[in-house]
Amino acid sequence: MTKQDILSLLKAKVGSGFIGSIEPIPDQLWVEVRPEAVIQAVEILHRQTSARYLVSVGSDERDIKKRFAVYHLFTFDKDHFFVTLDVTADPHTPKVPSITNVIAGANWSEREIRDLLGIQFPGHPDPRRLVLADDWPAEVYPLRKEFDYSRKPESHPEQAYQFKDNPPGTTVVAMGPYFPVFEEATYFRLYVEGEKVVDVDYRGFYAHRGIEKLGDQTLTYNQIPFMAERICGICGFVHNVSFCKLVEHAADIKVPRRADYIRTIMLELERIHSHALWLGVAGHIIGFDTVLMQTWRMREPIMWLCEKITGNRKTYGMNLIGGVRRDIPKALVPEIRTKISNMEKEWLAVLDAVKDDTTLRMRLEKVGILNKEGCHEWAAVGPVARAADLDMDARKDHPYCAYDAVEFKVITADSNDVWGRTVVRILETLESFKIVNQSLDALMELPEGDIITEIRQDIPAGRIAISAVEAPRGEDVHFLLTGGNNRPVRWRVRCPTYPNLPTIPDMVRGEQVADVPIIVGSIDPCFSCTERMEVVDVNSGNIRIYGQEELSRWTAR
Amino acid sequence: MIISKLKEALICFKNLRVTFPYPLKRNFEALPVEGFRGKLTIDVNKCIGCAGCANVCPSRLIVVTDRQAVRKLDFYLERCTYCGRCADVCPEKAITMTQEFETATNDVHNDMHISAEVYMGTCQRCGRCFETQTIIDRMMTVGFRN
Amino acid sequence: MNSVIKITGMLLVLLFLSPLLEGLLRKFKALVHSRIGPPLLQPYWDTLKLLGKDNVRSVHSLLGPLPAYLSLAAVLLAGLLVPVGGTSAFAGGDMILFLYMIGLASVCVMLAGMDSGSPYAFLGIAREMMTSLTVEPVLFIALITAALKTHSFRFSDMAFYQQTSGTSLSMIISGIALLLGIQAQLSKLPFDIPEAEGELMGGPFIEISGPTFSLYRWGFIIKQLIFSLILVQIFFPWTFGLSGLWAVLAQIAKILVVVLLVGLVDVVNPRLRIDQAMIYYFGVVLTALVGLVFALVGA
Amino acid sequence: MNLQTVILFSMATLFLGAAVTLLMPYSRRTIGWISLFFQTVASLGFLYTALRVLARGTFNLDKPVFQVAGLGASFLLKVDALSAIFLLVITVVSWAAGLYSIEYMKHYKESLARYYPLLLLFLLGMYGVVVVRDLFFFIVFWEFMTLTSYALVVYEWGNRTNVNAGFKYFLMTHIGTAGIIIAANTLYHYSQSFDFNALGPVMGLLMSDNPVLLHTLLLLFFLGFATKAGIFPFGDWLPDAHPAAPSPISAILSGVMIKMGIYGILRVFLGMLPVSHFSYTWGLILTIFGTLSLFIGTMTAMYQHDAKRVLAFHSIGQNGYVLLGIGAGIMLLPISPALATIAIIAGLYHLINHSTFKSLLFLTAGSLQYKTGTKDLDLMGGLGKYMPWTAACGIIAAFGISGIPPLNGFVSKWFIYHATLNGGFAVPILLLAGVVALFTSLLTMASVMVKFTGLAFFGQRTKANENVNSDVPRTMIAGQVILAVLVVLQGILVVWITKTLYAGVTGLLTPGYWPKFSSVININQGGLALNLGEGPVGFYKPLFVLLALAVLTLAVWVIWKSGGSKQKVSALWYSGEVQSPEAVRYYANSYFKTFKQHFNIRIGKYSQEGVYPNWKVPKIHKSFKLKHLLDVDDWLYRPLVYVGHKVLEVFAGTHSGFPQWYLLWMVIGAAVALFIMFMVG
Repeated sequence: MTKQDILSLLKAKVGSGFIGSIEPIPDQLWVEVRPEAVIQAVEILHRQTSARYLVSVGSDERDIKKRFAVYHLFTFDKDHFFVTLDVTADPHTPKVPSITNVIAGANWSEREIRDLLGIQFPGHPDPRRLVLADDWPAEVYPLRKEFDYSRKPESHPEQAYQFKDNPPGTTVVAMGPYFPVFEEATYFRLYVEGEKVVDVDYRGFYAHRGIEKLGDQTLTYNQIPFMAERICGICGFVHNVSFCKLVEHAADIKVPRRADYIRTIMLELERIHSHALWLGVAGHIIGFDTVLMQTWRMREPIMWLCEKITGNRKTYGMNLIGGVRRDIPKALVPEIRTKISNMEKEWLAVLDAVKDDTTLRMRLEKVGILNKEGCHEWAAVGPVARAADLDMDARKDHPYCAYDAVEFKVITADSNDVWGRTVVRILETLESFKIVNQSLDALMELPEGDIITEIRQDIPAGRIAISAVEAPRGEDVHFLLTGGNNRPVRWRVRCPTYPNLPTIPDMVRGEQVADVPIIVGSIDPCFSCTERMEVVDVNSGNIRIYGQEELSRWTAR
Repeated sequence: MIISKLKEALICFKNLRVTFPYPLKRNFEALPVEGFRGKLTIDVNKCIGCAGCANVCPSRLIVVTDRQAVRKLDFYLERCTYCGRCADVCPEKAITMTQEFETATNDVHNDMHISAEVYMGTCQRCGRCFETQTIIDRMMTVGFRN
Repeated sequence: MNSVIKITGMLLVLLFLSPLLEGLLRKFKALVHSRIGPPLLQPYWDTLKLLGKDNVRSVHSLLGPLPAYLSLAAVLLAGLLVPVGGTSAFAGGDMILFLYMIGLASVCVMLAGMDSGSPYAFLGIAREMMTSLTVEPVLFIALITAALKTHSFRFSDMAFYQQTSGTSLSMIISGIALLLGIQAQLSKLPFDIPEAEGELMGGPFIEISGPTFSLYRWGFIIKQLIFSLILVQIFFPWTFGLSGLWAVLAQIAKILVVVLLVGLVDVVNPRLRIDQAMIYYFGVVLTALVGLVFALVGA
Repeated sequence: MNLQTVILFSMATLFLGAAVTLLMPYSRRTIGWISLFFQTVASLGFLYTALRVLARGTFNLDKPVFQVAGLGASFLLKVDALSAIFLLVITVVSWAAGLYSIEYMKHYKESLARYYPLLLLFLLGMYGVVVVRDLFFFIVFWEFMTLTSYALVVYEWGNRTNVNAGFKYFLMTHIGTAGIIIAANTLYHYSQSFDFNALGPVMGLLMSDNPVLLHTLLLLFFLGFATKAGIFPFGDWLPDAHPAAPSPISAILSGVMIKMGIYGILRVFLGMLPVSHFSYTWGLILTIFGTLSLFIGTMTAMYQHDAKRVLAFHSIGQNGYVLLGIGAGIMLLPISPALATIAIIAGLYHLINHSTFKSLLFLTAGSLQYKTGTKDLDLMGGLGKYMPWTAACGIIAAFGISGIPPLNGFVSKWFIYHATLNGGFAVPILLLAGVVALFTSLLTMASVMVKFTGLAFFGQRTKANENVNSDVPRTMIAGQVILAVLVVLQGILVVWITKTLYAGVTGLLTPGYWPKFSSVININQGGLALNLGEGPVGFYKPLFVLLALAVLTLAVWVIWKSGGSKQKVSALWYSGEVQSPEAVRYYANSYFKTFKQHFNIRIGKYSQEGVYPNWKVPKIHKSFKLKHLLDVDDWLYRPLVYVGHKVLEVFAGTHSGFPQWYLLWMVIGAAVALFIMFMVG
């Protein structure tokens, strides 16, 4: 399906609701529709074409265009382009019809836009608060431009979150906000009958950091990569690359080929250690600590390798707009190769051992089922979707860095369960070894030193870009609307956990309590990625430090 | 099943132990590699007070205050992300990233705080500091640096 | 007088030697994890440390640490019934009393869980009870098999049986079933479902801390010794023709083997779900029953 | 004093008490005490009788008190050690229940004059059953007991479920009783006497002459008594009737009345039936039904969430234990008298234990109902803090029923295991029964210990129980404490009880058949050692165990204390959020759900939860005419209930102040029974 087909289809079906379209950069189609027609347009895209919903972005454009805007982002994976539905909302009483009834996956996006920008979505099936804290005052919208990033509104405890009522005869088993196997704060409220989970309610967004707001209001283009890297501790480089690609796209900056390869190597090293980490954590969740210890032992040389290449184990700080900061010297390549091949050997041994492990399979098989249709409905990504036999991988579908030049397979499984996700991850790691080796080959041929294109002039305002980068957990989508002052007007991060997390209730319902942690674990949730929004007072420097006495007093209480 | 368990056991036993009783005994192979970005230091003698570092720092931890002819650079390192951008952009290479990584402390405010004072010329009109013009001037003011 | 010395000695062994076994087990687990692991004496330090900590209990608690006292006392009493060197220190080692003492210990755990009023604890005790329901039969069927062969319900007699009348198929089958059952009796890994720190954060023990918790932990550690002793003394009592001190060493070596086997299974398995564990244990119960049937036909 | 006088005087006292209380329907405050006074006098009389018999030997009246010439029945009294044991059981449990009733019954709206007279007559019926030697009067008292207890079960006649439950009880036990009457008359046909002593030889005669008839008669007896004893599957009335009755009555029903079925079985199968292969066969049948009953009853209790229904199913289960012990004993009689002694002692021991701990549990459930106004365990929680005495008694009873040493349940179960497992060397099926019994003991623990006490006493107080701030009135506590003390004492005074039970058992057969007490059970240091000829097979020394547990607990306490830790109290941890007690409540249905799933029956389309049959007629399409025929509920049960209810309304509803009508009705009932007997005879 070409962009032209889409346009004609939309024009024909939507009719007068269709306003116009542009193609800002080659892989994008930008369609503006009237608010009344948005449900129809989304229905056509979602049901009649191969489009996959990505995310909805709200944007406060009252300064520029006297409007609030809502963008519904779609991707055509096999045709390698993005489609954006641009809907205008009134600047005074912003209101856009909800598309959640058409695409379940839009649930969170719309609630988030409502919370942060105050755009209402009439017809939303679950209009509870999503992002804002429990005591955040009503009608204070932190992502609007007039809201200063360091403002701290007073507490309004009456806004407390309303959970669902217990279904009769069920007990609440609270998994969270602080729960041992979830490394971050998240709250799954399980309604349990015996051991069976009858229903589940979710409350998240406990750890808001206001990263997007900072990106919009205080940081500059070349500072944001370092901030983006800190969205997530594990797939930081992905966010980093994603943002850099975004700006490079928008400003049409050509990145040196060597930098592309270096980025590819780092991305794949990150995938390797992330999957190793995940396997360990998954083992730990089901009480198999040996897996944790052993995979993390295997992971360690990779971490050292990363430190050797970039200067840090994690949060490499490698990327700048236009290229990378450090080169991989040719002398280092053999060492990388040995480390990688050692790890590959051990990884094959792990695969060999794990694949027939009955007890492990008993815990992982037929648990947390999410099939193809469910994935499409919730717009699930990454190993979750690939385990449901959906062939999607941003590396193939929207090639970036050097992925157009390396060969690899997209691993899929058709078991729809946690075991499938495990297998996909393990096999994917093997593909990553291949990619690293190919990239190293290419690196040996390219001249050393040519790793960055300096930005000579300002990034022009009003440019639009979408970038999709395949993180270990799935596809990471960044959206950018450039602005003046050397910073974006709107920078939206949709990490892979964001669409995957809302699928948990579907996966968990009817399973046993014991399965819940591993099901949640199976999407490799990254709550910090998801909860990048919200404002905290980062700039006051007023950090409270607990002395040892104070700490022991707290802990002994 | 038994076979796969044995394989797992084999993976486990092959490596015996790899951990160290860390603070008591150090693994000397596992010290930071060359190029590691640890806690930063500033060589006050090289610093020309251009404040480029403060400009690029993503976490805004470098606070520049001017008091007449003295420019004070405060590095509140408890917020440092070890990106090393300051060291990159420093024209005089006054900032370097050391290999020091054991920075846990009970007194973050004092232990993770570097303060550098640079004597600079003062603009008579706006009262702000600026770098003294010539190398001679810099040599003359060396005594004021601490 | 003799029996007083014996009882005191046994108590001392149970209380102060069993943590050593736990220490060894933890070292072994660490080896599998490629870790250094805690020092051998860590269980002692842990106990001492916990005894000195503040005792925090839930506001809903009625019984306080009472179940903990009773639990450890029951385990100790059960330990006194266990044959060492062929004889029991206390009361002739009546098997049924032993079963009920082990039962009492787990009842106390459940009482403590209910006492706390935490939903995690209630889920945990329901699991604990379900585990007991499927695992205790293994224990008592195995012991009944032994009783059937021995024609006595005294551990002292059972311990001598195989040494005097040679081994038999039924005893070996029961011994294996018991070995499989020990895993859950000791809350070791594929079957530490009631505590399941990943799901229930300790189940019945969630609201129990400090010295009270140390008593339960100690109880588990002592149980480890008790069950390996039962297994080694009654079902695999041979000393390979050794005698005197060497025989004692052989017994100790066998206990170590049992504990390490349990530890090995513990480290190479994930925690099972309660339904899977129960199906597994139905299988083990059947195995034990097969042993019983063999014993009935005289094998 | 002549024992005959004592017995008759006590019976008369009860009768008089019934009459007195009947005449004071409006004095709600004093009626209970007056009733208790009469009950106490009668109880003292029977207590004296029982203790004297136990001390001096059987009291046997050769000359009948009076005779019914036309029927060949003579009112013969005989109190042997077995009767004395039952007398003790009735006396103690009913007295505790009577004391408990005084306050408890006040919370009913119905007239108390419909309660106390019936209670006293009910006791009269039970006392009568155990002291007569004549099968005719045995049946008369039996019927008296049944009718009065029926009236007590439907005490809350305004509640339709109770009336239905009562009717089911009425119908089922009368079918059972009819069997007994037929059997009795058939035996009379041969012996021309209803005297117990005369019936034994007749059975011996029939054994060779007409074994089929004897088997039939024994079957009828068995059905009659098993129905009363609540043995699965004949005791289906029990789970409905027990919860329907007021709690003290439930306690007496479960603690005493269903034991009368066991008494009958003992009298017939042990006292009359000569030791032979018949003993073996019927012992086996009793064992099988006992085992079935104990497993299925206890298993089904796990599915209940009504406090008294849980306990009612446990009555089925625990009576199964009793029957298992007795059945195993009867079965082993021809094989090994020593083992048989142990087995029967085991059964009887469990019988007296069950009468205390189960009555206590029912009283506890009654206290909960009294305070919370509901029997539903799902609506209770955290009451232990506010009702400490009740909770303590409830937990002691739960420990007792779970067989936790050194309480009484352990001793009897210990006996049962030793009897069945040792018996298993000879008869393998006993081994299976023993294994099932051991397993069921765990099930008991699961549903009483964990579920009943866990839901009611532990955890957090729910909103439904917010008004419960204090324990029940003192007399109710006293009633519970008496039984709780007995639960403990029965676990400790094992030697005395075992000896008494031995005496009770040995009275039933020709002297000299039983092995000497000292050759079966060695007594040393206040404990027991079983001896089957090859040296002791098992020890139980309750004092030692108690002492050891106490010393060890003390030692552990010293260890616990040695750290010198501070005591602190903290709120519950819900992973960081605050939860309401209702939200986090773990419901009865949730307990052991995974385990219970394995016992769900599924045959083709038919499926049901649990092992207890529902007795439901499958739904048939309306046009199908057979449907009406098959739906017994529709054409027999409901109309009868309706009629019964109407009758009740006529008798009780319009004359609620004058329940003398009831008495009349009962007399009519008795007359009808007599008439039937006469006709058949």
